[in-house]
Amino acid sequence: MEYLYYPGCSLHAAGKGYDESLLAVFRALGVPLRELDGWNCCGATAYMSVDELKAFALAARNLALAEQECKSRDVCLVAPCSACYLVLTKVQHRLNEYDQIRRPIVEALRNAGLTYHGDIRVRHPLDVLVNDVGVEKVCEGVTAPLEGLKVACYYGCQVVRPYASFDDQYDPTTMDELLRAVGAEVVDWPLKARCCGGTLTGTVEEVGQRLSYILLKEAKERGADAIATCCPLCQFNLECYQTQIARRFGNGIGMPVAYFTQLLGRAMGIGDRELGLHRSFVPLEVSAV
Amino acid sequence: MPDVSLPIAEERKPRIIAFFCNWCTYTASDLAGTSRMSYAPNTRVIRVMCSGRIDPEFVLTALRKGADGVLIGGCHPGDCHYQEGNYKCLRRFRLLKRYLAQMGVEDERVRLEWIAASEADRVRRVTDEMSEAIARLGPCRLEAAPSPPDRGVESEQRLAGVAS
Amino acid sequence: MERPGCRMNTLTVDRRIKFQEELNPEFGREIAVTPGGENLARCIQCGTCSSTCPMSIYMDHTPRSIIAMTRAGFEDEVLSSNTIWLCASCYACTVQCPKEIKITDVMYALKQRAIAKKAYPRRFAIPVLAREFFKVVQRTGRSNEGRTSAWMMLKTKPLRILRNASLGLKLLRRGRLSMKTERMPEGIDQMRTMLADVEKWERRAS
Amino acid sequence: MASVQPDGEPRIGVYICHCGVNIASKVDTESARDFAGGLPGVVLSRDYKFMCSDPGQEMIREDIREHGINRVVVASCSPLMHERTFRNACIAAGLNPFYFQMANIREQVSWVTVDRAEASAKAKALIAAAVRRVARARALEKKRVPVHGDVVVVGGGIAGIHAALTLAEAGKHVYLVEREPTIGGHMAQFDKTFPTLDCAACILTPKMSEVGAHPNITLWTYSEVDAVSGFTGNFRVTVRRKARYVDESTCVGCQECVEACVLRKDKVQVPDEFNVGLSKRKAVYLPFPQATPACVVIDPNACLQLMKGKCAQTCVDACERLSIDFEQEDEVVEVECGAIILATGYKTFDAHRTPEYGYGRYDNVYTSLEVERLVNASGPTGGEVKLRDGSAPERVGIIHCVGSRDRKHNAYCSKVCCMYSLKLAHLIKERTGAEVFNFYIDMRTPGKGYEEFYDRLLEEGMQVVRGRVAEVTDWAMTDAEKGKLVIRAEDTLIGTARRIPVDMVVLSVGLEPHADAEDVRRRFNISCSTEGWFLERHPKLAPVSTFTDGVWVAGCCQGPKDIPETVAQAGAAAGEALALIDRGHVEIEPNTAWIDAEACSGCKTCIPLCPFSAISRNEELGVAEINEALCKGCGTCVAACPSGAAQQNLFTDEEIFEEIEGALSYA
Repeated sequence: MEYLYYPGCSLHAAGKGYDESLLAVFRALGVPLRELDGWNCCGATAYMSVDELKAFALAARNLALAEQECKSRDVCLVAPCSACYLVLTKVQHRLNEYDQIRRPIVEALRNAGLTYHGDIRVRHPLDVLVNDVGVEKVCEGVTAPLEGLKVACYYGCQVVRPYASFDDQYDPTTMDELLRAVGAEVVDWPLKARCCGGTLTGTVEEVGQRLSYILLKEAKERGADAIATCCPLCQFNLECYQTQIARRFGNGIGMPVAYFTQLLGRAMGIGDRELGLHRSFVPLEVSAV
Repeated sequence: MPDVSLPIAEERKPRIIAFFCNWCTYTASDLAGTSRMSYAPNTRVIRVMCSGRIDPEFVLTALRKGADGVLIGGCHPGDCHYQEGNYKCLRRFRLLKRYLAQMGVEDERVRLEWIAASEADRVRRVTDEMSEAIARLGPCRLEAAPSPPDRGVESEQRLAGVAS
Repeated sequence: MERPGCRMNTLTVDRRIKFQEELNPEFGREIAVTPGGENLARCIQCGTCSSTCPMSIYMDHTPRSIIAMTRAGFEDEVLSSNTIWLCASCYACTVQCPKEIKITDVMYALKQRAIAKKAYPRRFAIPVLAREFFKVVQRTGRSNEGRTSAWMMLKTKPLRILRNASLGLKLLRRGRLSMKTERMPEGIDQMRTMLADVEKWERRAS
Repeated sequence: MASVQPDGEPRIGVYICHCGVNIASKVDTESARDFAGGLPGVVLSRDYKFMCSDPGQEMIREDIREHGINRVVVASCSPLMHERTFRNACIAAGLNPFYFQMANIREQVSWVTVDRAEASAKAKALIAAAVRRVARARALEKKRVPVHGDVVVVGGGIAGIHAALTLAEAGKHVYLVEREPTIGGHMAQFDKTFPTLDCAACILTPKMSEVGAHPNITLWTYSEVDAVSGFTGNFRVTVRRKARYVDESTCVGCQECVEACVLRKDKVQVPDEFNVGLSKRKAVYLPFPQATPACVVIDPNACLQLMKGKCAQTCVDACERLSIDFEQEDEVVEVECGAIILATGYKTFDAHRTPEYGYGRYDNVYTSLEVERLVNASGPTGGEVKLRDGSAPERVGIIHCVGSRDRKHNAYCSKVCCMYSLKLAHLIKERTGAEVFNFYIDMRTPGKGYEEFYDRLLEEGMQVVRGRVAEVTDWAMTDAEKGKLVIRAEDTLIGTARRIPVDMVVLSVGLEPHADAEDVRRRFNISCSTEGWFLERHPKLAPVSTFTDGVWVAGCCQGPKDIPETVAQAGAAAGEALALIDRGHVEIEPNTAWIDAEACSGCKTCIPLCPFSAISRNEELGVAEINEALCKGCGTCVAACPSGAAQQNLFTDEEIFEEIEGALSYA
């Protein structure tokens, strides 16, 4: 199995830390990720409400590019960003289910010299790590287990809903498995897959940021030292808005919000810079680890 | 008996002869009726007790006499009212398909489906699919094929013999 | 966020009645035929969507009533409601709906219609953000969070820029934000051809 | 072979039924009539509102007498519906019933075709087919086979119990086969029954002991049906009596052995099935005090002796009647019977499948069946509604439609949940004085006294929220919610989301077919609906019959229903079985196969094909012969015969060839 890497726009901007840690961890595990050449924006959520068909065209192009690669070999497309993951999988379903979408998209692809047959599988790193690489393999690489670190695993919405089949839609566990395996203590909480506010944190701040606040507060109350995420937007909302959230809802939180790959990296003894941890606002206390 | 066929319109609708077993598929097609599902009007259902009764000759005759497709419906494997008639049917069906292929009859024209008594919707779906496929293929031309001995006449003479 | 009617120091009286001729009887069907809308008619108004929705408490109509109103043809009310814009598309409703109505997709269909009909609230951030995002991607093939959000703020609440300035700086310092857009190394033309193609198709369709 | 000379040249009468508007609205009956009139051999064709009505049938009878009609075609509904009716009409007029042919232009045409012209054309084709087929029909005689007088009832819940008793009272011998160690089924686990609130045990246990004592009932508990062969009137049923390791004939259920069993009150003991795991039981146990038979059973998966082969065997010493027998083995018995009644019941929906409701994650989330045991005086808490920590709940939330009306699980409504939820609401309030909330989608209370019961509950101050619950969590947003389970739902009548903290959550789980319903239906050769419920022959007119003659269904194995309905169905099934047995014989379709000796080349192709080994080779004649008594009329041999020597009555080759050509003779 070969893994094509679709970073998506966020992982080259605010989500750089995710990009860096993901690549580092996969390298350490001896599972190379090769970036998909000439990829474009997945056509993410905001785009959809303006013009769905165009959004699908964008996503379909990425899929078609990936399929060129998987003609001969067994390849799948790894999309770490939840929004990308959702849109790419959604388009696959749409293209199967709806003629009025398939026809124009396939035509557009053809005119652009591309084809799509639906052979390419879109996967999330959590899926790959748990189901392909395997928890045992991950454990082997552990040199500095996260003893004593209490983590609240936060999956957010779009990676588990509505299309993901690798984990439960209401009570996902893959991230828990991984972090427990590398020595962390996983906090049990019911908000694992509750929305962080998405783009609303920036557009309808009062409302969006309250959702992030709820998550931060509950994680703290349950004694978490840090929140682990698997989505650049969730990470941004939960970490970067913390000062604004504190101002708005009047109590400081100071909760480190790391990508699960950064925590895995720590456990595997990879350096903070390599993991992009120097980019975080709230430092992941070494003392905690 | 004289042929009663009426003048047939130039481009007539595709016609499908369906042989349904009494216990599963015929019941399912009745259920499709009681549940008021609407589907393509092309099929003419002929009821037999078991799909095992279906002589490949029935299928050939149907095609030769102007059917554009034949659908065979029986109980799911393991569900046969007579234990294994549907398996026998399947065996013959495979052979028949080979013969038909040699005679240039397109694959979609003759179809075997396991449809349980409760699967009314399956009856609808299969009928619609088939009618559509066959409409695409156009009329079936099997007249060319070697015609078998007219068993109708033979067995009639035999009957007379036995009856008397 | 206080709702009208919660403040009772003045007695407000408004007449609420709907006349059949004010409705668009086709509305429900039109939404139902859009991809994802197919099960709309199945709704039994159980309210699972509203109770599972983290945003419903801010909506002027809960998702459940939006479905009911859509089915009944209350087009104006639906398209001008904040509900469709407050949907963060977390798909919680979609996966929990006992009748398998793809509510999130219905919300998309309604958003698109609202934008097409210019029915969304003026100076309302979300559609503006969507438009900016759209432009950037159209131009460069990849989105640029910094640019987009800056634009969005300018167009809606310029003051926000100031409030978020410090955040912006922090991000810059950590190399998590850049004002110059990352461009696709290759294939941008191919992408544009596709978009143009789809555009043609859409015009033919409408 | 039961064949008679054809009564001269075919004089065919064709009758086209309007079935009110059912057919006439889609099929142009007049033109169909005229079309039929022009077909060869047809001497008259008529159309009429309702052919199945008396005047309709009389029309046929009269035409046979007055106009010498000797072949009859009725184009109306499905032969499975009215073939019998019209055959009888023929008989009444002195015509052999097998000169009758039916064209199904309702189920197969008018009900499934949109376009009137299309429907009319299809109807004509089917009529033409029937006319040409009937011309080749031959007179036949029905075979009569005597019916065995005994009945096998499968399932010892209230349905099976009632059916068995009804039959036994009528003097029939009944074998009642129950999988569990006792009869009683789910009803025995319930506390009260809605809407009258009479105690389930009080009305059930007398019937149970009646079954145990009845001279006409052979009760086989802890037993399962392995195989069924034969046909209506004469079935052979193989029953496996699982080893109980206790001699049923001597055990009196004194339970000294249970006392003696070495398994101590710790994790060694196993969850008690009867109390849905809310209490533990030992390896040897009596399911519940009124268990019938009053005979203990040893659980081979818990008994040290049976598992490890070493144990003090204190139970053996304790038993004065020496009933315990570790050497006991499964016993396989075979019985013959004329009729079979299936009353295998249901299982409740597994609440783990709705993780959003926290069953299995939060201690105080219970299923409705668990609560039935909690409120029951003979239950694990002696009828006190206590939480796992022993405290009494002050606020309880009952969540309706768990696993029902949900296309992700079961699309259907489980029918009984609304009422039993109201019942539990009443009982919990009565026992604890707690405030009880019911979260419902629609409150469904159709039934005698049901709506009145709902009124009563509302008057008692039960809280109702019309809204399906999204989630149950231990996530507190306010101080009042701390340490509670929080139910989140939209109060759809008010249009606001609500969070309601409670101490106890009751999940009103729906009803589901048993996991092995599929195997069971195979064993009895009947069908299942797509949900997995046993399929009745006709939803309205044959609700307890199946597509296999001689096999009837009763109770929840056919679909969710409450106790009154279940008992009614059980009575109905028993009645149908009685009708069969007291008739004393079954008439069998004469659709058997036969060999035309002159044409048979003796190639033996047919012999191995027959699933009933009805075919043998007559060595001196060198031809095959079919034993008509064994032949079930599937026709497989006929289809296989290379020389066409094998023929099947009612389905001769030429009949079918004619039907094919007829069906194709009209565009």
